[in-house]
Order: sequence, then C-alpha cells, then structure tokens
Amino acid sequence: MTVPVLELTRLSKRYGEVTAVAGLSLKLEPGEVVALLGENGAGKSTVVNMITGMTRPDTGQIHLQGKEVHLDTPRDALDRGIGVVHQHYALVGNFTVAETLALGRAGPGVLDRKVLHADVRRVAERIGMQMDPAALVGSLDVAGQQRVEILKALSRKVSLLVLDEPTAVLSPEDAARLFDVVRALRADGVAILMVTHRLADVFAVCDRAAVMHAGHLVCDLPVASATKQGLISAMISGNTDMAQLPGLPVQANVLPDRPPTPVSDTPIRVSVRNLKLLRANGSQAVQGLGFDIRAGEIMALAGIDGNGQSELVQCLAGLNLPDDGTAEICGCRSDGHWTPRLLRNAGVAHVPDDRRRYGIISDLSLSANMMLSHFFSPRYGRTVLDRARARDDTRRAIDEYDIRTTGPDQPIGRLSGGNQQKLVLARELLAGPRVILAAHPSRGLDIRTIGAVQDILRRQRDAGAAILLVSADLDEIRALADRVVVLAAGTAFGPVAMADTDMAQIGAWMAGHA
Amino acid sequence: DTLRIALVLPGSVTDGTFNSAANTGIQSAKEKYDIEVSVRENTDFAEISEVLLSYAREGYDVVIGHGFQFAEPVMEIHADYPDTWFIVNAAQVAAEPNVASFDNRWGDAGYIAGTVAAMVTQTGTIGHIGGIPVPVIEDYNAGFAKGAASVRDDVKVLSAYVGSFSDIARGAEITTSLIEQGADVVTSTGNENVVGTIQAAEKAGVMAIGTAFDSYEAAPDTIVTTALINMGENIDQAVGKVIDGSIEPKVYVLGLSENGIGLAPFRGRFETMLSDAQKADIDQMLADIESGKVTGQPE
Amino acid sequence: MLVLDRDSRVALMALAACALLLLGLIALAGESPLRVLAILIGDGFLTRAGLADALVRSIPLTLTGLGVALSFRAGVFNIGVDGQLLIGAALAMACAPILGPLPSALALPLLLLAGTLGGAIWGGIAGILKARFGANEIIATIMLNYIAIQMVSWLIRGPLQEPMGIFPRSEKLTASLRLPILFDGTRLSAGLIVAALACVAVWFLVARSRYGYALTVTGKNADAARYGGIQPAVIAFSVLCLSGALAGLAGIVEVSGLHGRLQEGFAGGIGITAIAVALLARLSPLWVPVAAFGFAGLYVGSDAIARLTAVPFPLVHVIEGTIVLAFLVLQIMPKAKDL
Amino acid sequence: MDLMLLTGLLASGVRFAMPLLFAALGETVGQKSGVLNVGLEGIMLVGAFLAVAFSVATGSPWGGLLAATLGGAAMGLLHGFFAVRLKVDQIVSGLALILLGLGLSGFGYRLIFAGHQSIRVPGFERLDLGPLSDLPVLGPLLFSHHLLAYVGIFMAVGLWWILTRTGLGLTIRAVGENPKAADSVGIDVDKVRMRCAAFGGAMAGIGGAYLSTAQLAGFVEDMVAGRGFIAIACVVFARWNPLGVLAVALIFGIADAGQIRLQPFFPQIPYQFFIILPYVLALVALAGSAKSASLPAALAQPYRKA
Ligand SMILES: Nc1ncnc2c1ncn2[C@@H]1O[C@H](COP(=O)(O)OP(=O)(O)OP(=O)(O)O)[C@@H](O)[C@H]1O
Ligand SMILES: Nc1ncnc2c1ncn2[C@@H]1O[C@H](COP(=O)(O)OP(=O)(O)OP(=O)(O)O)[C@@H](O)[C@H]1O
Ligand SMILES: [Mg+2]
Ligand SMILES: [Mg+2]
Repeated sequence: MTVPVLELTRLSKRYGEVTAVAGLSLKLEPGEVVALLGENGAGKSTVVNMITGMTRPDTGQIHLQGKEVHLDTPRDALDRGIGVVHQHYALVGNFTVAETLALGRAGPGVLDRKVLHADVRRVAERIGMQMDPAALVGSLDVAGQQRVEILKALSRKVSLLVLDEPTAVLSPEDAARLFDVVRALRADGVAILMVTHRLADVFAVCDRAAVMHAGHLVCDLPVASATKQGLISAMISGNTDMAQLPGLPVQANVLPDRPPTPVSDTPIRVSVRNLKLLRANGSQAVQGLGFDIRAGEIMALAGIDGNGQSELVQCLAGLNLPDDGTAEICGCRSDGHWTPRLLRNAGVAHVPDDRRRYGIISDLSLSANMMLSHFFSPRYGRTVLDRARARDDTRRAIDEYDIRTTGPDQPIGRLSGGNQQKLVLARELLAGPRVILAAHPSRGLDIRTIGAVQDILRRQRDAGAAILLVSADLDEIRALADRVVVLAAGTAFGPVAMADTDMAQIGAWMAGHA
Repeated sequence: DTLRIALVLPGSVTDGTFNSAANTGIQSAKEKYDIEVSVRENTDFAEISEVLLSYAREGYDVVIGHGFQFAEPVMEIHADYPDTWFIVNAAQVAAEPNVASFDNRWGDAGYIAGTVAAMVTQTGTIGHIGGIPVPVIEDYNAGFAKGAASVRDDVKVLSAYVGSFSDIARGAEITTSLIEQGADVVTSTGNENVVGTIQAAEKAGVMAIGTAFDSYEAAPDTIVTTALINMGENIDQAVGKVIDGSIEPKVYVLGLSENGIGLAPFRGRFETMLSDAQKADIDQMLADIESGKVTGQPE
Repeated sequence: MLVLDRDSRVALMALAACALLLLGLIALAGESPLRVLAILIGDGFLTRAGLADALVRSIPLTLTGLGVALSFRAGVFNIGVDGQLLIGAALAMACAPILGPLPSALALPLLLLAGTLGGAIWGGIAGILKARFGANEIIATIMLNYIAIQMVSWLIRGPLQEPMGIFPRSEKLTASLRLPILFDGTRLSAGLIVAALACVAVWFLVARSRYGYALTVTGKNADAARYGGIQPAVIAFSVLCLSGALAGLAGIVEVSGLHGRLQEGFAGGIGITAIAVALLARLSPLWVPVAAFGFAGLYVGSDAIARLTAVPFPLVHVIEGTIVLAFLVLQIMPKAKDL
Repeated sequence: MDLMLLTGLLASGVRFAMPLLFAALGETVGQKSGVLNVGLEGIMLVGAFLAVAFSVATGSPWGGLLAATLGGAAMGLLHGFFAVRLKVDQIVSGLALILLGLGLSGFGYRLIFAGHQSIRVPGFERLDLGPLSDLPVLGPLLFSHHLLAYVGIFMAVGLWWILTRTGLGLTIRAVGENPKAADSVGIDVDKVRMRCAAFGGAMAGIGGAYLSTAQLAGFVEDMVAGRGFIAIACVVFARWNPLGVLAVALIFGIADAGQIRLQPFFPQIPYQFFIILPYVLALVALAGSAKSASLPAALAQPYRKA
C-alpha cells in the first residue's frame, strides 16, 4: 500500500457565523488527480487555503506523506513540496514575469536577468505556453496573469499541486495544454487537487471527483463511475448518493428557447467603425474592427483571451478612448464625450472581465457595491443616498441569484469568488439596461448559476437589450449568441450569423486561420 | 512667606542665548531670595494664554513672560488676578495695578557690537544673522549698522535672517555664506541659531561678536567680545522690586547704566588686538551711550 | 470577561514596558511618577479649568481632523493642514477691514466664510496640481505648508501688519468679528458650536450623501470608481478643497474665537496632530471629536506637568509619545466598531 | 571670486543635502517594503544627540556615528514593533516617534550636558585628499567634503543596485507591493518589514549624526528643524528611487544654499521670499514632471493573513 501524499482528517473552518468547511476528510494518492467540485461558496477555496498554509484550520489534521504537519505559513507548505495556483492570485503588478518567478526562489544575491529569462522560457516551453519573460505582470490581462501563476507553481519541484479554478480564465486550447502538463506530472507521481466548475475538466483529466456542499464533503468517487448529471445533482442537493445516478434535471444546458436569428429591423444600439485600440504598452490590440449590435440580439465576441477583448470592452464602457475610428452607443459618440458616466446614463451595463480590479470594492458591503453602477442614476437618490433601497435591491439579488452571504452588510471581499460575480451580474442587470457589455459573465460561477445567468441574458435580449458577450467558451457562445465576431491577433473575423457558421469555423478563426 | 514665581519661556532653557539668559537669571534669583520657582519652557504662541491663566489661577505671586508676544495676553487677563504681578520681558507695556515690563536696550547693544566689529574688521565687511525679525532683533540689527557706520563710513554691513530660531544648521550655513561674501566679523541674535553662527565663524577662522551671554568660553579664538544683553538682570530686578514692594506698574528700560546691557572684556588674543586708541574710542562710545549722546535705539 | 488575543497581550506587555521605562525616567528626574500621572489626568480632563482648556484645544483639532478624515477617505493624503489653516486665517484677516463695519450677525459668518475660502484655495492649489498635472499631493501639500508659513510671516510684517508697524502681527479684530465666549470665565468660544456643526455636516456628507459614497469608493478602489463613472481626478481636487476649507475654517475660528489677531505660530503643530486625530478616529467623522478631545486633554495635562512638577520639559514629550502609543494599543484591542 | 562663490554654494548645498539624503535613503527602503515612517524627525534627533554624546565619550566621531546608527535602528525597530508586528496605524506610530525622539534627545542632553556651556565635540573633519583637494575648482567641488558625504553617495548607488538588481531587492519590493504575493511564495512579510524599518531608522540616525558631528559640532534641542519631513518629500519626489533621492536631496540642498546666498544681495525684498524659493521650485517641478508618482501599493498597510 502506498502512503497517501495528502490526507485531510475532519478539517473544519469557521468564519464568524459561517462554517466554510465542516469535518472534511480527503485522501490523495501519488499520481492521482482529484477534482474538487461544489457550488459557489461550498468551501473549496477554503480547503485549498488550509492545505497551502494560507489559513489555519480550526480543527482536524493534515498528514503529508503519512506525517502530521502544521501548515502555519505558506512557507511551511512550499517547503513540503506543495505548489498552488490560487483562485484569487496574488501578483506584483510592476514585476516582470521573470521577477515574479524568481521571487522567493532566488537567493538574496545578484539576479542574472539572462538566467531568469531562460528559466521562464524553459518552464513555459514544458507546457507549450507562450510567455514573454520581460512583460510586466500588471500589463497582462487576467488570463495572462493566470498563466503566470501556473508557471510560478510549476517552477518549483512539487509533490502535490493544488489548482483553484485554473481553467476559469483559460481558453480551451490553454486548458488542454494545462491538462497535458497535469498528465505529465501525474506520470511523475505528483498528486493534484483541482478545483473546478467545468465538468468537462473532470472527465478530461481527473481520476476522482470529490463534491462539497455547504462545507461538507458529500461524495468522493472514481470519475469512471460518475456521470455529469449525477455530479451536478450532488453539488446542488448535497445528497451523497446522487453522483452515480442519472440525477435530477437541472437548469444547466437548457437549449435556447429561440433559435439564433439575427434581427434586422430593430434600432442599432452599438456601432463600431474602423476601430483601432492600443494596449498600455503601445502594442496594437484591435485594428480596423467594425460591427453593429441591434436591440434584441446577442453578439458574441469570441477569441482567445488577450486578443483585444478587454481593450474593446473597456473602450465601449468609456474607460478608454479609441486610438482611431469611432464607436457609438445609444447616441453617445466616442469622438464627443465618452465617459463611463455618460454611457451608464445612456443605459450601458458592464460586467468587467477583471472583477477584483473594476467590479468590486472588497472592503465595502454588498449593498454599497450594489450602488456602484447606479451612482449617477437617480435610482438611489440625487444628493442623499437612498441606502434602504440599495439594501432592498441587494436582498432581492441575494434571493434571486442565491448569493451565499450573511446579508447585505457583509463586506463583499468575504464572499467566495463565484458569489462576488453573482452580485456583479445582479447589479449590472438591475435597471433594465439597453446595452450589456458582458465580459465572461459566467467566469467562476457554478454550473447551476451559469444556467441561470444564461437564462437571464436571453431574457434581457428578448426584452430588447443589445448584448456584447465576450467569451472564449464555445459552448457558451453556442448557447447564447445570435451572431459572432472573432478577434485573433488584432484582426477581426466576421461578424457572421451563428446560423451561417459552425463551431469548427469559429475555432479556426480563433486560432487565426481565415 | 515664600514668594512663588513663574517664568514662562518661548523656547528651551538650553538655547544658549535668549531663553538660557532668563533661566540663569531666575536661578540666581532663587539663590539670592527666598522664592519658589516654576519654569515653563517652549511655550508656543497658541499656548500663552492658557499657561498664564493656569499660573494665575494656581496663585503664583509673580508671572514673568519672556518675549514681546506675552504682552497682549497679559493685558487681557491681568485685571482678573490683581494679587499676581505680571511681568513682561523684551516688551514695553504696563498697566495698573499689576503689569510691568522690563526691556533691554537691544539697539544700543547692537550699536556696541557694530562699533567693535567695524574696528576689528580687515575686509571692511561685517554681518549680522538674525533668527526671525522680531522687534528686539530688528532693533539690534539697526543699531549694529549704525554703530559700524560711526567707525568707518566705507564699512559694508550684510544682514540676513534664518527664518527660524532653532535651526542651528541653517544658521551656520547662512553665516558661512556671509563669510564667503567677505564678512570677517559676524554677530547673531535669536536662540539656537546663534550657536550655528559661532560654529561657522570658528570653522572659517573669522571673528564673531557674541550677544546676550558672555560666550567667550564657547570659542576663545573666535569671540572678540560679547555685546551683553543682561536679561538675567531684568529678572533679578523684577524679583527684587516685588519682594521689597518697590515695583510699580511701569516700563523699566534697562540700558548700559542700569546694567541691562554691557560689553564683556576683551580676552585672549583679542586683548592685544586693539590699539590703545581704539580702546579709548570704545570707552568713549560707551560713555556716549550712557550719557545718551549716541544711541542705537530706534527713534 | 474580556478575553485578549495574542496580539493584544503582546501589545499590552509592550505598553507596560514603555510605561515602566517612563516611570523610571520620571523617578530619575526626581519626581514622583504617581503625582505626575495624577496631574496629567486630573488637570487634563477633570478640573473645570482643565476641561475648559481641553475643549478650547479640541476645537481646531476637530475641524482639521474632519478635513483630514475626508481627504484620507478618498485616498488623498492631505498633509497640508497647517498651510491651509494659515492661509484661511490670513485671507479672513485681509477681509476683516471690509467686514468690520457690517452688523455682527452678517460680518461674522462672512469672516468665517472668508477663512473657509482661503483654506479651500490653498487646498485647491494642491488639488489642481494633483488632478491636472498628476503631482503627488503629499509633496505638494508639504511644500505648500512651508510656503504658507513664510507668506504669513511676510504678511504680518507687510500688508497685514498692525498700523503701528512695530510688532509682527495683524491688527486686532473688532468685537463684532469675534466669536462670542460661551461660558464666562473660560476662553471657550462659539467655535465649539461651529466645530459641532461641522461634525454633523461632515458625517452627513460621508455617511449619507452621494458625494461621500464617491469619496469612499475612490479611496478604496480608484479603478472601480472609474468603472462606476466617478472621476478620481475630480474627487481629488474637490476633496482637497473641502479638506482645506475645514482647515481654513479652523484657522479663522482660532483667530476670531481665541487670539483676536494673526500672529506667528498661533496654530503650530496642529496639522500633524490632526492627522493622528483622524486616523485614531478611523476616519469616521463622529469619532473625530472624541479623538480630538483625547489629544487636547493630553496636551493640557502635559502642560500642567510642565508647570507643576520638576519634570524637565523634554520628558513631557516622552510622556506624550508614550500615551499616543497607548491610544494606539487601546484602539486595536477591542476592535472598535465604526460609528 | 565668482568661482569661489560657486564652490562655496555647492559645498554648502552638499552639506544641506546629506542629512536629507541619509534619512531619505533609509525611508526609501522602508517605504519600498511597505513601512511608512513619518517619525524620521524624532529618529534624526536621537541620532544627532547620541552622535554628540558618544563622540565626546569615545573621543572620536566614529564612536558617535556607531551609537547614532544603533540608536536609530532601535527607534526604527520600535516603529516596526508597533506598525508591523501590532499592525497599528503607521502614521500615528510615526507621530509618537517624533514626540519620543524630541523628548529623549532633549532629556538625554540635559542629563549629560546640563550646565556645560561649551563642550568640545570631536566632529568629522573634511576629507583632505592632498593634491586632489588642492585642484582648482574640482578640488573643492569633488574632493573636500566630509567622509560621510562620500559614504552617502556610495550608499545611494548601492541601494539602487540592491533594490533593482538583487534577490534581496526583489523581496523588499514584493513585500511593499503585494505582501500576499510575497507571503504565498514563503517570504516572511513581517520579518522583512521589521528589518527594513530598522534599516530606515539606522539611516535616519546617521542623518542626525551628520547634522551634529559633520555639518556642525554640537547638539541643540529640536535641531533637525523639519528636515525629517523634507526627507519624506524627497522620497516621494524621487519616486522611491535611491538615485533619484540623491539627485533630489542635492537639488534641494543647493537650492537652499543658493537661496541664502541671494538674500543679502536684495535687502529690499522680504527675506521670506527667498526662503520659499526651493519650495516654489519644487512645486513647479512637480507640475512639470507630469506623470504621477506611483507609491508602493501596500505602503502603510499592515499585512494580515486571511
Ligand atoms: N476571509 C473570510 N471571511 C469570512 N468568510 C469567508 C472568508 N473566506 C471565505 N468565507 C466564506 O466561506 C464560505 C466558503 O468560501 P470559499 O471561498 O471556500 O468557497 P468556494 O467553494 O471556493 O466558492 P467559489 O466557487 O465561489 O470560489 C463562503 O460562504 C465565504 O463567504
Ligand atoms: N522676543 C523674542 N526674542 C528672541 N527670541 C524669541 C522671542 N520670542 C520668541 N522667541 C523664540 O521664538 C521661538 C518660538 O517661535 P517659533 O515657534 O515661531 O520659532 P521656532 O519654533 O524656534 O522655529 P521653528 O519653527 O523653526 O522650530 C522660541 O524658540 C523662542 O525662544
Ligand atoms: Mg473558490
Ligand atoms: Mg518651535
């Protein structure tokens, strides 16, 4: 019998009133890949934090290679060969990628830039990833930063690798490459614990699936004997025996209730002409882009992250000005006044792709975060804030979106990642927007909520909103979009109606093939 | 029984000039008379009323404010505390029944310093460095120029202000800059900044004229002499007059004849530096000041 | 029972060590530590005169503390309270001759307004430098402090000097321009009411108004503020004006309520204390007067020590410093809730 | 003659700059690690006092310098204990440091030197490099300052190199930018910060020592006279770059030296206008240099684990 790499015994963690993890026991054998599943707020990240020395468990034991350990600091975990990619990664914005990898590994002495850069390239090559070692981490988009985190974890020798939602911001190609790495590590005997909301990931690379519900481990079984519907049921109901059964019907993957048909008679809400956008570092993000979005349609902006999507959405939201060309939304023109405030007043909602940078203010309560986007509308009063109304709205959102929180006064930073995202969505869709800029709206959401959100977006479309959906997920695009435009390396393909194309074509465009 | 006296100082007793002088005065008075003394240092302008009132309430018999800025607060409160004598130094105020002031003739002291400086200068350029231009310092500054001009009319008198009473480093640097511009005799008024001037002069090997305290000890090769401003004398006289009951609510201006100001002896290498004729001129000048024939005081 | 966590215990022990050292120093200076302590607390807070003096001192600390709290809330570090206070007082004093003849009910508010305006202008200069040129407000306000000090030094020897032209100070305000004294026998002026009103106004601004929300959001996350349509530059400029306005008001309240005229050093050291006040109050407007009163009492009590004991003056600063550290430790101990 | 004035100006500028330079370099390292110490003023005072006391006691300015360095480091650690370990507000803790420094230096001075009107303080002498120092213009310009001044310049370059080119620098910067990131790769955030705080204190102590034993030879109460605050402004102005700190401190020093040299030439202009000259220039430079300085992201923010 082999000694398990990691054994958790009755771990528990409470945050004030909330029991994040309750008596969880779990074992990982060498060379085993275990998926940790569960709804938003189920306690997955808390487990990760306890294994990696970020938080101390209230009770319970952790055994590594058969020996009990106390992981009081991340150093303790690192020293014992535990690598981690956190859900909310911590990077130093003004470090280069190479410096980021050197941090904590290089000695106090002189840094040889050449060696560091070669190091980055070596690790990146191992997983077939492109990475400029001299790029400033802060200038990368979330997906790029996620890649840096993965490189960071892989740059050390580990016997246990913990990945918290590693694929949430990765393109399918990058995810596939990551899985290759995971398989290679598995072959070397490394144990891997992977938190994910994508069931496809489970079946692609995992050996076992462990499902959490409200802090409890409700099932732990070989993937071979699990079914997708069964896992979903276990997550949602918390019922231990569900995972192997066909399961309950759930909202996820409901088919569109209207076939994708581009509208042609409704007013044009968003109009982009010959748009050129530069990145902060001066490189070209978008060039010669042109499209219209009409009321009542969903235009998908497909493409691998980092191909200008963030820049485009930020421009359309008024945060940046075009470097050439024009954009017009609901009568606001980018060559006139073009500010977030004006656009918001014109009815633009914006689900940002970098939630923690733009979307939330961690220290403030849910209801204070609720007001952020409606600050310049009379909704919460003109001079005096109508805080009661904001709390009512927040309470309603908590019910409607099933946000796991102690209430509207809890600081939003205390919520799990998925629950933060739910509040952002609730806020943006609150006032019946005329235009919705939705960048990865389902990023970090559990599978049930994804279904609900897709449903809401469709309803918003049917109610006449013009929606720009940024996504790298072909399933999501297929489920939602009426038309699609693809960005790859600064060039645009399309737009074309979904009915006139197929996923293979879109995939090819995303890879940059015309 | 024991008289209780409070001395309220604007600066620190260790400043080596303005505040030290007052403190030395009260300490020697303590040895001379049967008194109990409280000294309150570093009193910001904003705190003056609070401090004066507190002393008065606590029943002090004499409250001495050291500096012109005490005059007005004293005038505002004195009537409510008729059993306390309020005395202001370096100011000219008085009021029935219990306010008197003791002022030294700073202008005359400046005149004396200017005369000596003009006599010993080789370069014909001399300088005065003041802390902040408060009235007494401006008096000294004017007297200094006047005295120098009385010796030779081609003398160049430089003058500069530090902008602070306590910034000794800046005091030294300003002095250095005057020396670079040719001054070979410097003098200084204020508080700690004076120490800076003396150090800079010593370092550059030029001469300095002390003020207030006899500062010969501090730099024997540098200090020609000191234009004494005997603020200790103010205190001694005030305390003495309160004790023997002779104090009146009036302005006491202490000049050369009242020992309010004076000239320290020339010592060390400076004893021989001046010719007999020059020494006679100095004696004459002192006599003229005493008799009122010349003065450095503003008109 | 109050259960202390590990940090609090360490803090308490550190504090005890400081206190012991302090008591040792006092004993070394030949005073009874207990007597010193009794005077500090008794004269600082408990006697009628001490209480009145503490209230007098807490007026400018409250007003400036409010200003600092506002700006720090927006993530704008206004270190320029001293300068804004001086310029506020100076501008008001420049207007005094025009206002003098007017009836007091009109003139006094106008005088306070002028002070407020002066402070706002001085703060606004830093605001423009920051909002328009991206200059760092910390340096800008520090530089403006030094400039203001010298400006006032010149003004009271130049254009604003009293007509006699002897003393470096302005002319005295006429009675109609003085804030009335609230209680006979004290120096406590209606400035106390001004400060109280300012507390309520700033509390309202911060906790209830949209502007206050924008401030807080900008301070916590400027990117998110931009996302929500708030312009951080506008916030920075306006909050420096507001913060300066409160400091300017403090300046003229000090002059009109206490000193009667402009003179050098009439409000020395308020700026840095105001920052401490605001931070100890956790930038919460309703805690500001509490913290201000605490500091004021500390200073009044220290004053009594300097007067009544043989403790050498510098040691008074050591006592003050130790007590500030004690304030800090007390603040972290029972996690004070925001008002 | 003009040349003499120029070399005098520069020499004086360097003297003005050095206390700022030392204190600001230490503060740069501290702030880079996330520790804001507004109490430099107090630490410099303690340094100035200890330097004098121990120069007299040991008969050598080096003894004084050592004492000032250690005393400064102790003050820095005290700040670190409160700000880093106990995680109280850093600005208020710095304020307490000012009061403590003011008091302890003044009290110590009175305790030791009470009544001694004129103590002789063995101060730092100007370096005499023989023929080099005798060179016209260049001699007085480059080769005749106090030894400490050369140490200061060397340290500026050295610290720049350490911060930008070494693993130690990387660690310090990470701790000040994103302590969580540093923590997650096993760096003990609080330990790094404590050491940086101690280093910052030691450097401020040296700055004080320069003031009392190189620029001057003696101690007076409150002799730092606001230089601690100007040093903080230098750090921000220089955008947390040690080489920038060197430049800014020198510019400030030379501007100050220039200002006092202009004063006597224009007696009709109120002297206050000369005093504000360096500050006005600073404001103009600020407005001109456009791009906003970006402070270490976690500056003054204590690091707490989740
Ligand atoms: N620092 C904290 N303070 C208070 N509550 C917390 C804290 N961290 C987590 N929680 C709570 O613990 C619960 C579990 O959170 P956790 O982040 O582990 O969820 P998760 O399963 O990772 O969810 P998601 O899929 O959304 O990332 C949530 O209710 C969350 O609000
Ligand atoms: N009439 C006076 N003559 C000489 N010195 C005076 C007089 N009045 C006050 N002082 C000195 O002025 C100082 C108080 O004024 P102020 O606070 O403006 O200057 P400072 O504190 O010494 O300088 P800085 O602001 O640079 O610390 C005290 O040090 C005091 O000794
Ligand atoms: Mg999570
Ligand atoms: Mg002072």
